Amino acid sequence: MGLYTDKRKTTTTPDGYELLTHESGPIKYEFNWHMGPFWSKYLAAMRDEGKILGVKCPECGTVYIPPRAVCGQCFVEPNEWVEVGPEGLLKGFTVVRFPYIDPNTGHLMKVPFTAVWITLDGADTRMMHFCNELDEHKMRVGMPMKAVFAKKPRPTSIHAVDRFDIIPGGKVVEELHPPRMEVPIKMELPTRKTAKRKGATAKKATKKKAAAKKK
Amino acid sequence: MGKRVGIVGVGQTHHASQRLDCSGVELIAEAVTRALDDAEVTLDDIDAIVIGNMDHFENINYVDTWATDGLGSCMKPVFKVTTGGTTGTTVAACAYYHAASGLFDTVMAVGWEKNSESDTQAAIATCANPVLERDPFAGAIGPLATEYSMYMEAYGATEEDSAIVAARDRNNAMNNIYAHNRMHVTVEDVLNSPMLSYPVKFLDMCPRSDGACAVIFASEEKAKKLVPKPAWVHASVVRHDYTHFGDLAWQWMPTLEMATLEAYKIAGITNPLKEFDVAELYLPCSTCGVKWMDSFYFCERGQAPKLIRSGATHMDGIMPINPSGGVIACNPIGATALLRVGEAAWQIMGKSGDRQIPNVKRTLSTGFGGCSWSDVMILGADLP
Amino acid sequence: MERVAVIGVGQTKYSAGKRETFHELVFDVATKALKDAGISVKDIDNVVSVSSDFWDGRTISSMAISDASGAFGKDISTVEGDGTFGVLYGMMRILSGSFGTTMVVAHHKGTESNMNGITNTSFDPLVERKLGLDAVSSAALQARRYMTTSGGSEEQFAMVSVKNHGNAMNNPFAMLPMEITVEDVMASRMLATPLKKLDCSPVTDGAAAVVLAAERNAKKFTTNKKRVWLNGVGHCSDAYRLGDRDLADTRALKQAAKMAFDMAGVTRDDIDVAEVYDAFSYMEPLWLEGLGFCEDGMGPEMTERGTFNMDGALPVNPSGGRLSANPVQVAGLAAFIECVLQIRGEAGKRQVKKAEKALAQGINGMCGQSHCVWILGK
Amino acid sequence: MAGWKDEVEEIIYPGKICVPYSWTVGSTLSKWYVQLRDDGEIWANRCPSCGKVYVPPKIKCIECYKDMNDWIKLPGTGTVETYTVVHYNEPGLHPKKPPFVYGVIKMDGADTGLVHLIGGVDPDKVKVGMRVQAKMAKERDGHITDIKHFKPIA
Repeated sequence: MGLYTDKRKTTTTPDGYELLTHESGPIKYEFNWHMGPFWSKYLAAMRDEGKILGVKCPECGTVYIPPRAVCGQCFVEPNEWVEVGPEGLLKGFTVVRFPYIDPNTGHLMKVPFTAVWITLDGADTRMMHFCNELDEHKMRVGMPMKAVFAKKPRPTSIHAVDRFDIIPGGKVVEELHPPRMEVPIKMELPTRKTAKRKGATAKKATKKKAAAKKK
Repeated sequence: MGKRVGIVGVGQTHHASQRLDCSGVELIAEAVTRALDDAEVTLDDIDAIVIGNMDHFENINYVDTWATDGLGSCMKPVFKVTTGGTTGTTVAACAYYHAASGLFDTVMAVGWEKNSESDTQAAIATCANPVLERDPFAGAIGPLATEYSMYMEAYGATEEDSAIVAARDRNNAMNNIYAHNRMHVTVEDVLNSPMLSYPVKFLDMCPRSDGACAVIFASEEKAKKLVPKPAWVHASVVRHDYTHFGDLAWQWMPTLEMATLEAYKIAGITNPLKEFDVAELYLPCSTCGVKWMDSFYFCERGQAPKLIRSGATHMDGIMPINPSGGVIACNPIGATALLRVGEAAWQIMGKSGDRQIPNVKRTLSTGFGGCSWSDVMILGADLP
Repeated sequence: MERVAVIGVGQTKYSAGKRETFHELVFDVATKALKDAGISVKDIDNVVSVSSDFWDGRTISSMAISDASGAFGKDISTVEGDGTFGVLYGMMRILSGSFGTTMVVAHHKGTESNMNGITNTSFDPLVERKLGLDAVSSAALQARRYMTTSGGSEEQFAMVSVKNHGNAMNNPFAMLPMEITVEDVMASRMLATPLKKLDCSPVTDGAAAVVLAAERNAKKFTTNKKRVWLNGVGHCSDAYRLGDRDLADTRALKQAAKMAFDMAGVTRDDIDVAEVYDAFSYMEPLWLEGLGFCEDGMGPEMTERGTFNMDGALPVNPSGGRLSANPVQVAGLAAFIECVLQIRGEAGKRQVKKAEKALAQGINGMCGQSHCVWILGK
Repeated sequence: MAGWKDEVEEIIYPGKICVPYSWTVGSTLSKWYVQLRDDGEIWANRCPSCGKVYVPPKIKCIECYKDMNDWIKLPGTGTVETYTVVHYNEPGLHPKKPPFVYGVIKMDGADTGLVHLIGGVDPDKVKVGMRVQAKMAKERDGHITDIKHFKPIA
């Protein structure tokens, strides 16, 4: 190994020409996405009625958000509409502090913002949305939250829900870690002694560290 | 029944945050040339080619046709496969099936990405449902941060545990001349690095890189003719279940567990820590290097911190993880998972240079990406 | 080598402006293909999906169809390109011995985006893309080159359009069944010389699915009548830049066809019906030359003679071809499915008599850079 | 719940992907573009093995997969191998208003063609086999458009 020239730091072509980049400027691809019957009904109900609708699988009973034409596990069409939420439990969150380009606009996103994953009461899958709380230490998985609908006229999009708010004084519901199936795999935890590979010497490690420090 | 297949050559570029000297096609050519050299073959020996990357990182449609000059695919069979983060293992699996099917003898898998050409996070944001999930989808880091904070609460894992993994992989990268990020860091350095999204810090997280990797697969008869010590494919398994990001449960990794178990079954693995000599795992973040130890069935649920602290996964341990430095040292996304396969193959072939683990008989490589897409490939020194 | 059969097919009617999402279209065709095969989703052990992040307008768009294609808990992978390449990968997975029954699905919603803008992204951003080339203008360059080398005329190309739109009259899945004349084609709006509107395929929505099975499973699941064997396949790519190729030279297709015919062990004379990738009218005679059904340069004349009409020596594109419906990733798969229906004798009013061997072609890239050729048989 | 699908409002969501790209030109094409930009010259490179001359230059010979180090200056003239007069309007894409002409120009001194615009001539007068020469743009910035178009040799 190491037979090859490392050209990472080169600043010109091999014969000294300037290396160029081509800047595209804003490239815009426009789409007219058909929402199909399931997402159309979902978005319309959110906009017109201030309701969040899920669909229930007739076989396994899973209630899906967003609604969809097929339950993956059962490969059948969910055939029952159910209203879920507007309250639910926080299942995940992230406070985004580093801006990136918003693919909707080509401009940098406004940060910070908090993205949340909510399991709405009555639903089995999570809805992704926003929250005004920017301090992650004030948030905890399992907290109850509530959808706040946007003022009318509401847009035909998930922004018909303006955000989710933490329900003050709500009781945190712990997430259970489901037990694992029995498997024919041995999982013995090694001790410090048995964890070491036979014949592996600490010497090499020290040598490496020394070399690393030199750099 | 299909043919047995071995890896006979691996090539990779020198990876960097930006390879200004190389266009995408030149980057591919660098990896392809090195793989051909490594296998001591010429392009004439290659019967078919598979390529993969993610379209929106470079904005190129039909990459299989565009990359012809670098791939050397003019007047050769070629097509493209792509599955997001797992593209690398997807390409590897596809090349494996090419050769195993008996339709082609020698097949080259190529994964590449030129992440410097766009805002990686913006491109990743477009993988969420554009209407229902794109706006609040803040990239990979949110789910990873959440799953680890839940794991910490449930099992008492700490930020230090993941920092140990970060320090392990980053220091391993010191032995890998190709890696993008090569720096000596301590556990304290990791803990003191800027917080990205609690509990994930800057040095816990993977970078984005420019790079390419090419791996040559050959059918049994051909592989034996070409090289003294092919790395034989023992199992290749993929699982992917979910359609929306909100479908994912983060307490555990169902697809990773399913794929791992199936691969272990095919390869006859019953005690992974003892039976694997090296693992090259797609760990996009050091926290995954803790939590996912459960999912790979290296330990019982919740025991990962103890496993990490035992040293078993360090360079002098019984099953070193990521001698190459792994994903947090180098992440050319479409090539990342293929590098896992290529690095594992080199370990078996004894070509890993400063990062070589002696006498490697069996390795585990994985890919991770998309909406919890999980790929597992097991390689061995002996025929399966 | 173990044989692989197609045991089930499903396709939507091809049309413009479908209201369903591509996820819903895929569920529809996957369900139809399973029903056609008479099996349940549990009998499928792996899935190959075919999609394109550009057309779908999202990264890793195939993740949105895992559930819909029946991949839950199964091994799934994604080919980006034409559906014929997806079938190829599905067949390899079976031949490898790892799988027994593969679902292959493809979808396309062309009407949701700008066709020209997206095909422009197939050109190198460092060179040709900035000139504004797209599928239509580059095809026009190829058409002119082909006219120069073959002596073919615009009227002869128009005859392809007349024939295929006419064939579509008998295909309930086609989007543009039309009884038109050469004059109609010649009088249609000029897009890029020599190509007029009716020389070009329409922007189309649709999806298609096929179920492939290893011989042992095929015989278990289906009757002889439903089974169609994959006799031969070949694929090959030419050079990328249009200027690197002689656009009227079909060497990559010739190579792909050679692989397919060698593998199938049949000759051109054995083929009873062909579905050729006529995204533009001139392509049909050009590819027929490459496939070896006529000598180089003879395609336009043989078309005029009626050789490729429904009552000709070799009926070509009985479905109406891509000119009558061109859902891009699906297009080759639709051609493939038409061949299956023809061999089964299920092609209704467009049935070719005694169709025992059929050939289908799919394409990736601009001006037919990369080809996939299939030979199917009873 | 049969029938609800027919009653539901048909929603079409206008969406976008809008992201800028910065493409690395790389060692081979950077040299080509710098020569084009600074000197107004079109160069090609030649395969050391088969001798084939490529324009735009290649990283590797596409037939032999050999490195290409041998560069040749082309006279900038060539012959129209094929062309098309574009009549449809695609303002976001096209460099000019229709009708305009694309051509593949078989370049003198090279074995390949260059795809470009043909200008300085009535579109209806363009013919296969026509001799043309490159006309450079006045302002050049290292892109393919540094060649304004190919115009007929008088």
